[in-house]
Amino acid sequence: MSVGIVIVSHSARLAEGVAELAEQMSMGEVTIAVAGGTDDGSIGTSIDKVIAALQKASNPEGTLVLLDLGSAVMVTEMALEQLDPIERERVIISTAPLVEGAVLAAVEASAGSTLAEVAEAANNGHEMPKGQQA
Amino acid sequence: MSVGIVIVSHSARLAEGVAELAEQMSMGEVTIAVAGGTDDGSIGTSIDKVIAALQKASNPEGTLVLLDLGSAVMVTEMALEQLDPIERERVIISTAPLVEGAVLAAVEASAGSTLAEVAEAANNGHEMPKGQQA
Amino acid sequence: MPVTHEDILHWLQRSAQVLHENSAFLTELDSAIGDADHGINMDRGFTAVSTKIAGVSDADIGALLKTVGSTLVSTVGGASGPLYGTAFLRAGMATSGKQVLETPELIAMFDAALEGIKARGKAQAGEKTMLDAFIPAVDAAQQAAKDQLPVPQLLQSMAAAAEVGMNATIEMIATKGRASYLGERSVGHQDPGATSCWLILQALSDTVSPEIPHEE
Amino acid sequence: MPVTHEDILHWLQRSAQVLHENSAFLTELDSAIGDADHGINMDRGFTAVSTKIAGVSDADIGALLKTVGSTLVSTVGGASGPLYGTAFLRAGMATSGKQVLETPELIAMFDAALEGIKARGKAQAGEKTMLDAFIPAVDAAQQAAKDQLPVPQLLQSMAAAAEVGMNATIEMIATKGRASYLGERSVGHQDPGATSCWLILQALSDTVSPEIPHEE
Ligand SMILES: Nc1ncnc2c1ncn2[C@@H]1O[C@H](COP(=O)(O)OP(=O)(O)O)[C@@H](O)[C@H]1O
Ligand SMILES: Nc1ncnc2c1ncn2[C@@H]1O[C@H](COP(=O)(O)OP(=O)(O)O)[C@@H](O)[C@H]1O
Ligand SMILES: [Mg+2]
Ligand SMILES: [Mg+2]
Ligand SMILES: [Mg+2]
Ligand SMILES: [Mg+2]
Repeated sequence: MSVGIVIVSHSARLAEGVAELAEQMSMGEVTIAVAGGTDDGSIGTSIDKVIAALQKASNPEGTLVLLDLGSAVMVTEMALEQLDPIERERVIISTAPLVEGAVLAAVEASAGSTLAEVAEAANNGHEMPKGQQA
Repeated sequence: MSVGIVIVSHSARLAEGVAELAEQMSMGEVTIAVAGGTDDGSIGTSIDKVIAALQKASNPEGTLVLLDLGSAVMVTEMALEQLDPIERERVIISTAPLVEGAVLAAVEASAGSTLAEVAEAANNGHEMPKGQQA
Repeated sequence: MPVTHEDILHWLQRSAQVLHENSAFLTELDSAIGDADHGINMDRGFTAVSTKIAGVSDADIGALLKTVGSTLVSTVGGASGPLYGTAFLRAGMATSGKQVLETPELIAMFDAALEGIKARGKAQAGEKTMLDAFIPAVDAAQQAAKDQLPVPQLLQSMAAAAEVGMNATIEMIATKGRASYLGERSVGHQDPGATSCWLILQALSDTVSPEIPHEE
Repeated sequence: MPVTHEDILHWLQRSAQVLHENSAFLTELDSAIGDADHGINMDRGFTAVSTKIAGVSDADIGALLKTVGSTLVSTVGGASGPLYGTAFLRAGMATSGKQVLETPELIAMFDAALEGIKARGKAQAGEKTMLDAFIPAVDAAQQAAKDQLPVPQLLQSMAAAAEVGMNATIEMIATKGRASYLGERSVGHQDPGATSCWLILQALSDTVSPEIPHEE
């Protein structure tokens, strides 16, 4: 089993797009669950979607949660409080940039790395070369 | 007129999701054009879509292009080479993280800031507070 | 004259109504420094609350407030969901099993709600958030309790302090939430969350105040 | 025996065929260190090239190669699109107006293509990319020219050098493109772009080599 990934976004399309990009790099070896948009499909977050995504991605190796904006932290934390403590212990909320972090996390997780390693890989998303220095 | 924004992504859904999130913060005051996916709808980039998005977002104040992954730089540069030099001069390819950078760029552009200011605001996306330190 | 379970029900229904009426206004405030949804979010949340509590007959205030909290968390969809949700959940814990709230219970309830918002949002006074209405309101309630004012006056002074605090957000620079993305440009705009906070506290005061007749 | 416009047409059609046949293989290589689409990308690009050049009768090699370049840029959809696209565009510029290519024109064409890939991708030798097949191939062509080998042998030595270079990518750490996301884990896998580069150069050698009969 490899570390699971959860994408929390205010936009359903954004969450799905990030997952499809990350999945290209992990070849189905990593569970990437999404929680995008509100229950009624508008822009925002849904605790029920976050809980469902955490459950879907849950596994003994742990789960890395990536977020689009800072305000998604609160709903994610509330969702975590609803998991049983053993589950909650093995979840890290990433501070990485969403897209770049998700792609690097998917690569790292597919290699069978630990949660700490996957979280660190996601943070390398800040240094992903783009633009002129690529 | 405010600085335009172009979102280049390998995923159409991702590009649209980023635009919808950023548009929430700029209230229609900023043109946010997307170039997501290949011409046949698969995951990848399309020079024609990038050119069309650059043209749509083109304006005298300039345009900031945000990318999902480093490999999108090349297609964006080739698209820029097809614009006439005056247009090309006022485009910056951002090194910012896509989602976080787009949201901050949209906020900055909607305030009527210069291209340099919008590009700088996008780069603050690296420091967007998330996770525990939020 | 304590606050009864019925008062709380009336307050919640009145809040739902007031937030519905002010939905466009709150959204307009949020459009200046946020993403133009605070009115929509609060209206959606309190409409769900209103439906949820319509059939509640059990007189446990704590249980009622916990239901409100979890409903808001589930339905609001914005930052204000976990924040108000936590506030009501904590308020419910602080009033667990209570059928009426005297001044000490009210103070304990507001303290718990305030601590909940602080813990959830990790913000403090002066960051241009709902806390800038709620902190002075809770301070005013404590002062009123010390001065042994009756409950209606205590709630009136809370609402008045919330309003002053809300107006003070206009001059503040946002350093939490979406408005912080605007940096100094957030100055000159009233915080939507502080405004909804005042509306909710004003609704409570109006509900229990004998001077103002209830409409429900 | 120079390379003619017809040879170039045959080469491009053969490349399209070879890339089509090796599409699954290239994609499998890309699945190990990339996003599993290099075969799909190259097949899509060269299928479009094949259609586009089917009706070309004008004998200008430069114009033909430029068409190939812009077609690849428009259709490949991956990093290899701008890279091969630029290579063919630059090759077309270097052979502008030419109807046949003697050794000096071939060398100029390959040099231009190589500079194009370097300029576009800002990579250099040893970064586990198509350059690690193409740089030694161009070196081999230059050596063959210096040794005054005939064109078929020159192209054979290019293809052979590309193959050696392609195999050498297995031990390299990727520092450009998606494979760089894997860091040291990219070691042990053959680079898909170096492989398609070898296939294309082998197709050129096979096309002009008198020993091997054409199928088209
Ligand atoms: N960390 C925080 N602590 C306290 N209040 C906050 C915090 N973040 C945001 N708020 C409040 O939430 C309000 C915005 O709510 P809303 O518009 O519903 O959410 P969102 O910003 O997700 O769209 C702000 O006006 C502010 O009062
Ligand atoms: N900057 C670069 N310079 C040269 N070649 C590169 C560069 N980036 C990627 N490549 C080549 O492109 C190949 C991948 O092509 P492809 O799979 O079609 O694109 P993508 O990575 O966008 O999916 C790699 O195997 C490598 O040879
Ligand atoms: Mg809002
Ligand atoms: Mg919102
Ligand atoms: Mg690929
Ligand atoms: Mg690709």
